Amino acid sequence: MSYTDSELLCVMAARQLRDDQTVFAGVGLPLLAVALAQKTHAPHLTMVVEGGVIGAEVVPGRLPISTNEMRLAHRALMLPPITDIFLLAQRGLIDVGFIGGAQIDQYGNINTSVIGPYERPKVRLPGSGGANDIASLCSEVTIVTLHERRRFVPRVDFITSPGGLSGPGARQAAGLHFGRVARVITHLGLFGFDPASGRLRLDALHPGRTVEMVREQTGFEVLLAPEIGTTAPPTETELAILRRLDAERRFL
Amino acid sequence: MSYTDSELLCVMAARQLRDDQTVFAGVGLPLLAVALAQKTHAPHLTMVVEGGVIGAEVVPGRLPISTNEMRLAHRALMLPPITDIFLLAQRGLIDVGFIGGAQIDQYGNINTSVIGPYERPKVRLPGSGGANDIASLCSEVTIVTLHERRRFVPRVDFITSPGGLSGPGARQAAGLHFGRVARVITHLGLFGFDPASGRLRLDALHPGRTVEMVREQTGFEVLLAPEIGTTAPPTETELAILRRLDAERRFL
Amino acid sequence: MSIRPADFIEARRRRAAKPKGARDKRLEAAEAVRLVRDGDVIAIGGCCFSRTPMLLLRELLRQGRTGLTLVRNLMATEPEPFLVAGAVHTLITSWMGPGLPWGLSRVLRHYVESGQVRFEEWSHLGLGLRFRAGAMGVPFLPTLTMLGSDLMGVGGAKTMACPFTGETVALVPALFPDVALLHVHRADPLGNCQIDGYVHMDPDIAAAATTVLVTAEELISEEDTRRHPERTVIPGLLVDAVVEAPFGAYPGECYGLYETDFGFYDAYAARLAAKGLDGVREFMDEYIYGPATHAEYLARFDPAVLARQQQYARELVGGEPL
Amino acid sequence: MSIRPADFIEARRRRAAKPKGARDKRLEAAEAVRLVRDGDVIAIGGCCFSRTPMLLLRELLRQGRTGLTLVRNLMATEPEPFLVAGAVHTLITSWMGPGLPWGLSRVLRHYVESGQVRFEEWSHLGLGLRFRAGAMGVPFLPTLTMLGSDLMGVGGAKTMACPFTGETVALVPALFPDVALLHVHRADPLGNCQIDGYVHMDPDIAAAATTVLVTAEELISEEDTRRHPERTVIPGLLVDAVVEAPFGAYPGECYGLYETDFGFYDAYAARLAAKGLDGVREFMDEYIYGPATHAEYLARFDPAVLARQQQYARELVGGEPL
Repeated sequence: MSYTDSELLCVMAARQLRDDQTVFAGVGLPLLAVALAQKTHAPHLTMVVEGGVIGAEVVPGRLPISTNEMRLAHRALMLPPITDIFLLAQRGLIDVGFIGGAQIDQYGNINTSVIGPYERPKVRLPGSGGANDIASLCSEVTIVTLHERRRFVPRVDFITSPGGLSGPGARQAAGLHFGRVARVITHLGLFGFDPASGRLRLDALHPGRTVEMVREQTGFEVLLAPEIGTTAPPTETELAILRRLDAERRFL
Repeated sequence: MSYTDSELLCVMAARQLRDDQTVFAGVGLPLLAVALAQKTHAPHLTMVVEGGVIGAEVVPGRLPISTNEMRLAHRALMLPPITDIFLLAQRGLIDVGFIGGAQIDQYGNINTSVIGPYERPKVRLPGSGGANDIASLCSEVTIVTLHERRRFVPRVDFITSPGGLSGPGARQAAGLHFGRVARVITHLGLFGFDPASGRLRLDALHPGRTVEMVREQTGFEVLLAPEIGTTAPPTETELAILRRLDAERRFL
Repeated sequence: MSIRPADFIEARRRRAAKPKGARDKRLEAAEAVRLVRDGDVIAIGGCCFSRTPMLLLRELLRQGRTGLTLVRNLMATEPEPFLVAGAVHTLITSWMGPGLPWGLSRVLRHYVESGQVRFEEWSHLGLGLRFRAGAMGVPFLPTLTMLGSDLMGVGGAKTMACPFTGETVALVPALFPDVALLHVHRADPLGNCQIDGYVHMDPDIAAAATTVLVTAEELISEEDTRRHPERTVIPGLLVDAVVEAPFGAYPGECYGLYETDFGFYDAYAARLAAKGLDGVREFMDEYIYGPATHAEYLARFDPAVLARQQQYARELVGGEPL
Repeated sequence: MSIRPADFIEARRRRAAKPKGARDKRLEAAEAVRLVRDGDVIAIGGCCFSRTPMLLLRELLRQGRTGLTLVRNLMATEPEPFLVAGAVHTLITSWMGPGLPWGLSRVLRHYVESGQVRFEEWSHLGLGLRFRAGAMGVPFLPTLTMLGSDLMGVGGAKTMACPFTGETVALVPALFPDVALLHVHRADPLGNCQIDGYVHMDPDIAAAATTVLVTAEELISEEDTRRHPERTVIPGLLVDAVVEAPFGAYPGECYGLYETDFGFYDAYAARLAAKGLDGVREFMDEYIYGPATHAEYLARFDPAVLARQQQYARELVGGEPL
């Protein structure tokens, strides 16, 4: 059974979601992961999108490219103002958030703002959008990204979205009493954070991946869990559902 | 042409309103005054009511007894949440507000909370409702009330709604950079406030009223304007409109 | 233990701990009200005579809850039975009265002037912003209202110098009710609510509270909700119980469906004038403790009057000149 | 002079000074845009590809306004012509990009990386709360978002210890745009606006701004508004100009009426890839400076494509499974 890295990411992300949760999803892979979860083990999972949508259904072949198109409102349950959607997260109503990033550091901090200095950047990236809000306000955040050395840097140039900041206790000290980046899902494996140091830790490898591959693609030392598991490969059902959702393969 | 004190109050209040204004109206006489102004010299006057109404039309014979009944929503232009209605006033969108009160002092402060001490009052009155908000946030406030000695006291037991507080500069010192109680309309006359002392000043008497009557019915010394005018009596048209609006004479 | 004013951390902890998946939340009124505990801070939706959750309030009294705090932006007569029953120790509001034609509340005066019940007064906006702060999950909101007045001293508002401008602003502490009781026009089994006309403060109250109980004039399907998502004003993920209750706000009004039965309130006021608190006790026996069900309660009203109140409502909100 | 962040006093002064009576505010786009001055801070309604006030933005460029600051929660490509025209010195937003399939904005990179244009970044909620604070007439709002991140340092947010709980909260300063440009579904001559589907941040932006210019897909009568007051999301008393503009947000989307013309954006991206900034200049000559009227602008699009985009929109928001 062959599959692309993107398909692998979607499947692994979908498996993290529970039936009794609310999830804050962005467009692209996160949206596909949520739709997949809903069509498999989590039919009651409620999706929230920053453009102002609660409980919409993803339409196969009509995948949105931004978080505020009517493609995301199909059969929605409610369409609140954007600000109020985020306030629901601030109030504690959103369990899980998915984000990605151009740079991710060993504490799970994310940069989507600038490469280089802020005022005269080498590369001006699009910016936070809702990523900072999701990382600050959802009860738990999962980073979903391809695993590339240029992304996994010791220190991000700019903390757009807070992970563990400088390590254990730092979020609380900053006033963030809730939320945390709980895990990182890449096309190589599943990662958590070491409770003592707050640093990235490899928990499981996907079929056929090795610790060496992870080390090669990471710009800092990755901690290893006492026992590194192996994830179950995507099933035919999971892949079939994904490929039906994105038949044009815009994102897969 | 005979008329009741209530009719006189409505007519005098209505005449204060301009065609290009927004007015925050309570139920009872203020509502009748606004409706009268709209049907005479101020057809474009926009009425706002605290229950959550912009631009509704008063229905003759269907006068509301509270500020949040559907009687107040008849042919409204918009029905915002209550909090947002007041926020429009805080933002500067409401020109004039009408309020009354159980006690009014010489600086135009109003008490609708308690007679006696707050914790163990002699009389527990209904409370502020939106009166404090109107007095704090509208650009200009007009007090409309019957003129009785028990109401016009040197010092209110409790400042529910701010007039001039302790006198010139006091509102600004408290953080109220906008709004003021501009005038008091009673069944005896029209009153303003002396710029130097901030105290109540008689500007004009209604037909047949005298300074003595005012003094008798006021619990403190009333200042007199250099020239005290006389108001024009209610016209037949004004009275006819009012009596059509409140044919059952619930408020007139 | 109720949540202290402004304690957004504990308030969030309680909210975040609840499961949020989409599920069928339909319950009977009695089952729903069993989610309320003695000592709870209870926010009442609607406003004054409008969309008061009468069925839930009656059930609360029938189940004998005590030590309650009632919170509502404007209170009409609905708290009076709670005062007479000795079920509340504190009222948090901006105003309470039976309505313009009936003067002051004799019941309120009796219990507050005698010191038996605490009356915590806020300006209407001040209390609205306390709910909104709660809904936003922040400890406070800034405002200019109440500045300079004696209301600053009675409820716990503070002033501060704005760190951006140096100007004085008032801060009102977030209010996080344990329970919100709401009556809406339509709700689906997931708890998604539609309200016609005035929403008053209901959406903020629902988001500020830890537990939300809703009665609806009509139960609709999830499909109905999905057909008109723009009509949903309270998301189901905030709601714990949905109870079907036609005329659930009667003898008060429900926008567009039935107007307030002023004749009823006239009679209530007359009985109170004639017999004082005993008049209220009579009323409670007849309308609260007597009827075993909502249907029995409604049976106490003249069907012709109900029909007339429905007719009045249609005329008023039809949009055609009267 | 534009209003400084958090200066709620000056912002209120300007709003309060304007006449507020109900009057006919219908204007042509060119007349409406003459209310904008060089140097103004301009808030753009809608979000990304949704309900972007394209007609008003084109007119702004045609009239050659300069020294502008553009503010929008999420920016797509609509600021690019302003950058190329040298009309803006600052962008205030949480995100700017041409959309997922097209990567980064080459135009944004050119002007910001070279230091010609300032990019003030906020989180999406952070900027939304800046508009809301402005709409509320307060100098700031508290929030937990952005705490601990480097975004706290770039836009002027502050932290404070909550006077009620002692906890650290972030404060974002109110934003009071000189002008708001909005596109809505329906508006009446008094300026009362109806929006279908997403309202995004438009109601807050309208209340935060000093001057509000609105284009509407359809002009309705005051009677239509009075028949459905619950549909009004922006009150006319906030609005200065109402301009009729069918397809006023095209090639972006207008909820339920027409979907984004992604083919158009593909072509735009291709032209940009091939010719860089000159590609944008070509686009501007063809679509902004070329057409003398909105009708001429629309004539540049294939009617069959417009019809298809309308069909897509109907399918998506009909509420029936696809």
